[in-house]
Amino acid sequence: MTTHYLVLSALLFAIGGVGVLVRRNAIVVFMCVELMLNACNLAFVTFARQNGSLDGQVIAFFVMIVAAAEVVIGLAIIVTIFRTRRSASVDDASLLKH
Amino acid sequence: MEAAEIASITQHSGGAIGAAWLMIALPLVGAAVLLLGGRRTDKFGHLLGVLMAVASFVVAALAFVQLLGFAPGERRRGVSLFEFIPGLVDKVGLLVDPLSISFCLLITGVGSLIHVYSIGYMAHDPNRRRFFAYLNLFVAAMLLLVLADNYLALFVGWEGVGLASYLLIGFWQHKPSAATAAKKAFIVNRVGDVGLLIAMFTIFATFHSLTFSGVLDRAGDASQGTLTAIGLLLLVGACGKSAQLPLQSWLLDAMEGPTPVSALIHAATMVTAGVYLIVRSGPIFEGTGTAQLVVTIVGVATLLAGAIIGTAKDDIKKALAGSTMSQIGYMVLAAGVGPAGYAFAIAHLITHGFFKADMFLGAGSVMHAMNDEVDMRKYGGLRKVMPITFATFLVGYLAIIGFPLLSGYFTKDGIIETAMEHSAVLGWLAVLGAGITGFYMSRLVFMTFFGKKRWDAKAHPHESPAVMTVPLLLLSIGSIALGAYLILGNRFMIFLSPAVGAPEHLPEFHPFSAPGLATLALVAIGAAFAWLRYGAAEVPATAPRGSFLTTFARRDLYGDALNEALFMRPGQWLTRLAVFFDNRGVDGLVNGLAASIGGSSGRLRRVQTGFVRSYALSIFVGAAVLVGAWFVVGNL
Amino acid sequence: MPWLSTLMGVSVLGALGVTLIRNDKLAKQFTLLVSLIVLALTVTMAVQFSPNGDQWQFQENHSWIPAFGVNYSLAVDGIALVLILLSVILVPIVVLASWHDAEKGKRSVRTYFSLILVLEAMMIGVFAATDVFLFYVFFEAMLIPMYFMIGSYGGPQRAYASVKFLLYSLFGGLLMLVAVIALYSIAGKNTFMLSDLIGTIQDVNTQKWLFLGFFVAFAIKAPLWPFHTWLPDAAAQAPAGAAVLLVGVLDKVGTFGMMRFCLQLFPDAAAYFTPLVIVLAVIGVIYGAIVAIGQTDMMRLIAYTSVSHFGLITLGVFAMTKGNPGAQDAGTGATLYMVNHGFSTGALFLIVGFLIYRRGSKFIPDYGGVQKVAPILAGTFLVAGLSSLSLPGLSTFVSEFMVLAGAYRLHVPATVIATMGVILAAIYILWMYQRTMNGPTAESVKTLPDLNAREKWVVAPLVALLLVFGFYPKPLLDVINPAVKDTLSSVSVTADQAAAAPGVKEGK
Amino acid sequence: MGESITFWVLAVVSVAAALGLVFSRRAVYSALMLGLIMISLAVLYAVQDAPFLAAVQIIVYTGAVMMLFLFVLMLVGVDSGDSLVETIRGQRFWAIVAGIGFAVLLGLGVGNAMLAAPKGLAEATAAGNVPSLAEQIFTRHVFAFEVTSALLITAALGAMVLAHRERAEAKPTQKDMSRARFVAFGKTGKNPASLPGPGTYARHNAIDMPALLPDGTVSPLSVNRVLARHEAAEGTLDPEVARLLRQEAASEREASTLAEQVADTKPTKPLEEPFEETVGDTEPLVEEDVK
Repeated sequence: MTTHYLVLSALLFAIGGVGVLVRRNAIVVFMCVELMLNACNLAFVTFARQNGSLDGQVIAFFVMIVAAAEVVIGLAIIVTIFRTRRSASVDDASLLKH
Repeated sequence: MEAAEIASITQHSGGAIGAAWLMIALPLVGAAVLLLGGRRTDKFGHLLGVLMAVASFVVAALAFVQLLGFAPGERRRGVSLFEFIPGLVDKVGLLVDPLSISFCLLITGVGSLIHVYSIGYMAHDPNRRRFFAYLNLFVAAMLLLVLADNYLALFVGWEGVGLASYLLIGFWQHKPSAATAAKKAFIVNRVGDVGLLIAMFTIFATFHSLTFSGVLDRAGDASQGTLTAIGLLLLVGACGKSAQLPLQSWLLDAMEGPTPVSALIHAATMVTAGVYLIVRSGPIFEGTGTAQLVVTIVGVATLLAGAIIGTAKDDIKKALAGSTMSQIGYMVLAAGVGPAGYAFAIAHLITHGFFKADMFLGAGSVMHAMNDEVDMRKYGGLRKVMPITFATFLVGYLAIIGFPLLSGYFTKDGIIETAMEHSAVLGWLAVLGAGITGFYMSRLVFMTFFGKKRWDAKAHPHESPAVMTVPLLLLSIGSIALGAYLILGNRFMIFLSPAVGAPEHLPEFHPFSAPGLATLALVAIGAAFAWLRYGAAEVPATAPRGSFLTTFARRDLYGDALNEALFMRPGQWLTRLAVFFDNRGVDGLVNGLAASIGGSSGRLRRVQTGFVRSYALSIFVGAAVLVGAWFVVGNL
Repeated sequence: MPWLSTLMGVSVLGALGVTLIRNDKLAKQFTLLVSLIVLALTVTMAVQFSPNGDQWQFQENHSWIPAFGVNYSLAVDGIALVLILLSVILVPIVVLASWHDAEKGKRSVRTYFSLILVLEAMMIGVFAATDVFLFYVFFEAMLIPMYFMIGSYGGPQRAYASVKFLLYSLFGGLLMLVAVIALYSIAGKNTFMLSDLIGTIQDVNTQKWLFLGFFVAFAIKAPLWPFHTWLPDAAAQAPAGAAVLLVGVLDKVGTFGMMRFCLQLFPDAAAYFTPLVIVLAVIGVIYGAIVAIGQTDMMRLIAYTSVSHFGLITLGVFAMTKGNPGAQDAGTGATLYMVNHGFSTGALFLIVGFLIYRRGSKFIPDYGGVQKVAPILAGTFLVAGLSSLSLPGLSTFVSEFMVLAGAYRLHVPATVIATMGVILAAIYILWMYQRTMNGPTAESVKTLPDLNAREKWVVAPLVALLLVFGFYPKPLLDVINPAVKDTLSSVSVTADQAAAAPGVKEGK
Repeated sequence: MGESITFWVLAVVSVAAALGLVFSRRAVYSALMLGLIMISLAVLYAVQDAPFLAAVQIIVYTGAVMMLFLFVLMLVGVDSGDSLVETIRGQRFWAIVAGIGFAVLLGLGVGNAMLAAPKGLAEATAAGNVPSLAEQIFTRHVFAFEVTSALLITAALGAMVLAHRERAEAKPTQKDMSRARFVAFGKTGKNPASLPGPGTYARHNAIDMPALLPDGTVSPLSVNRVLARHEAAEGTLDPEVARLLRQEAASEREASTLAEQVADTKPTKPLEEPFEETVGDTEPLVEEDVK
């Protein structure tokens, strides 16, 4: 049964990844990242059950905390960028080229 | 007389012979003082130069006297100096023997006279001090050349005289022609030097020694082929220094130098170094008939070529230079014959040193009087205004054409006789050469001193000062008497024999042998023909076009044209090609590589779009590939 | 007393000191003082060197990176000693000669002089290192000061030249690094000490690859044809003083390395590659000379003459391989050639530098008849030029003769061709001299001043050294000969073999 | 069996929602889809013996994180849909290829792995899920836990720093704004009063109908520009209104240049600036769309 959870987790992770790559709205990209993190959490929880150890759940817990912190900072950055550029498109910030 | 073998060397450290290094050191110090002292020494520079040359002559004379005090078999005295290159030439030393001391006397004696003459000749030159410095440098190097007891030290002197020759030919360096001539002389000499260098390598590889004693005493141990190779390579060196075919072309150009230089270096001493080398390396040449044959052929060819060039030159110094080539050809011919010829070669070398120096200085005196005009067509009738110069020149002239009982008569005749015994063809060619000599030397004398005045309006010829005429007089005395003294009774041959060996039968002097008479007859015909053309008839002020032969001779037998076509043009072309190849080919390859890397990086850079999503894509693809790889590897 | 470390320490401290001095003139004087102190110390050390004593003297050995068996290990044999002497003699001369060279540079004057002292320390280190890894470190570190000297104080194309120099050298250096690491791991002795590594690599194929790694680095450094094109650019763009150190000392590391590492560590590979290397060397001799003849830029011309001379040095080094009875002469000659070439080319670069400083042009056609207005300049130029064409009586002749005579014993045709370079040398030197110094005085040089006192002091020691060692090379040869002999024993040619006489046929 | 049903239902829902998240045009929809996924996952956690995590998932993710997302969305503007036209060549293709590849590989890998029967957490959580988890967190992972607290504080501080904007000048009071309006009126004749309301004679939602002036002409000022732009895009804008809007835009432009000149000559009046700026900012938008 755990295999199913893992495959679902992989599927969600891949979809999240594709979303990160194809969407240009920074907020949506961010949501996709969250999706990927959630997919990982699902895998952790599944492995915790599989192995009979709480470690997976502990890690998932920490991932949630870190994800929350990340969202806060990420969204703050997006807001700041939007404020100066009037755009939330990740393609507009292409200074890495230089 | 049985001193056929070369005597062994006795080490020596006393008296004038022990102090033989002073001969070299004195002029060297003179040169150093004059060069380093700069303008401070301008006032007394010429006097110091003369003093050093004369002092050197005194040492040489004392050493000569001391040498005569030994028995003939002990007349080879070695003087050891200092350690040089361990392994190659452990110790450098000097070798004072009859051969080297003869040269020393000639170099310092004639050299001193020319030094004295130069005081007058260069009186008005602002750089007279430097001139004397170079002359002293030359004397030192030349003495090192002849006194060295090994090939390496000889080579040091050999190149030293080359350097002095370069400096002196180019003394009037502001003249492009002089600078070019100097460079040419040095470079052509270098071609010869390469021969000498490789000869030395071969000698060292064969005998593990470069000293004369170590090499020549064991010359018989080496194979015929090796000896031939060494001999031919030495000949190449000799050809370069002595202006023998095919390396003769520099000598005529070298006349750009001041006339005392032409007299000392390019007539009396340096150009004869090749003869010295061949005679000194006698045992090597004697071991190989091939090399000797080539030597004689080169000698005869040059003898004729020089004479032919001499017939067509209107420039008095170039005519004399052609004559020098020709006379050295005689010496080389004699040296190629073997022990029978050595004494004649050296004797002719010495007498030639006197009479040719005499004539060059005489020519210098004439030029001095004629505002440095060298074209004989603008001379004529000078015998009346320059009696001493004329008289001394006449002596030199008679000596060179072999007028009976003068120096040249004895020595040149000896060479012709020896050559005749060796090979009739060579002998008769040498006789022919003597005939041509009679013609061109007579032409020179008639055009210069006889006939009508063809002077420039501005010329006011006058006799030269005593400081110039006294050396002329002394040299002409040598030109008159030296030949008879040396040759009669084989005096010189016996003297030299400890150093170079001697033939089994000493030659006898036949005053009326067939070749001797034939020579005299040909010389007389040549002189008479010259009188008809240039003495009795009017000499045109500009040179007539002349036949093909005249042009041929005037253009130095197309030697320069040949050099130009064979070496200079392709050389320039090769140089340009090489530079092009280096810039475009080698460097171009490197730069091209750099550019292509740069270009592909530029293309690769476009992958860096700056879009975060592109980078994210590559990360994601990378992750996928990693998973795939893990999958593949895990399932292996 | 740790002599070698002291020498390097004094140089480095001096370099630091110079950067602290704000006054340019004071900085120059201080640099000169430091370099003279180093010279004095080196001479004191050299006097204590006993030529017939141990091969390695003044040894210092400290563990540096124990994990890899890397040691800070210094020592000199005769070869290294003379090269260190060459370096420390050239440095004060270069300092004195560069008095005004750095003023037009991008960086401050004191930086230039500080770099010279840093470079001096590196040069001492590279010749004294007996640990292969330490040698590599110095080999690469040496590039840095030189890069800045060319890049910040050079001519108009200095950026191109310095980057080219750096890239070439780094490329070679990286190949060598690979070889060094491979050598370390294949030898498996957990040490980089040269003396422990000699003879450890027995497999010929391994030797060949490692040899190539080292050789290419050294061939670029030396520079051997066809790796030479960085040199003319670098030398022509560098300030004259830097060019002297570059060509005079830095490039010697290449030939020195061939002798010390390529031959000793990989004797079989060296024997295998000898024909190839000798062909390259001979091509270099002739090619360098021909291209030099065609140059119109004096600095480039001298650089190309060095390509020719390095061909001869390489010929000498590789004549040291097995079976050559002239190996001792060739090796000693090659070492001596390195020293003499430093002095000779140094003098030539510096004098041409003086000339260029006066007229502001490097191009030969801009000159003519300088001899008339500046006879001392012309005279010293001629002496330096003659030393470059190996005129007997000047020290370069001794070394060239030894190299050729030694190489001739085994490689006859190659040596004969290389000897032809003698003629070409006369052409490039004398033609340059004729075009610049002889002939009618060009209008633009009529007011050229002759050498001043400072410049005379620069040239005098060089000319004196060339002359003294030209007639009396024994002091140097006595130091070099035993070292070459020791080196040869690693290349398995004994002196006895060398003295044997196969040339003479018994009887006839 | 119950678990199977739950799983399959929630799996289908969450995958569909994930696809919706990725492919929906509007960010708000995406956010809602994300919320749906999170709730589904929370249920799945609960099913898999992780009730505590399920609760945290609901509280932290759907409660806090999702709200944050929505807030930001509102802040940035919900009205414009995201353009789905790809601008980077090959990006979408390769992204999908990589995504499918990744999923397939990972899925195959996990599927092929010979997993033993799950051990279950009964043993590990003998004391109950939350106490066991607490014991783990506060014993073995206490250091990490404390570090996370530092992380959270830092994040909070960081967000404040990032979102905070330093004010360059004093905040304009109502009095200042009123004065500025009248100054503008004095210089350019710009109406200082509030804009006229729309909607005279409207038959439907009249916010896009212009008001009539006393002489019966249309007052372009009464039309919201955003609406006018929409209508212009749809082609339903009244040509008369369009003409007037253009005219108005032109006069406004004139006024703004005038105002700039005023500002140049009297730089001591900073309060005029933001006013004119906004006017100048919106103006070209309208003009382009109307054309």
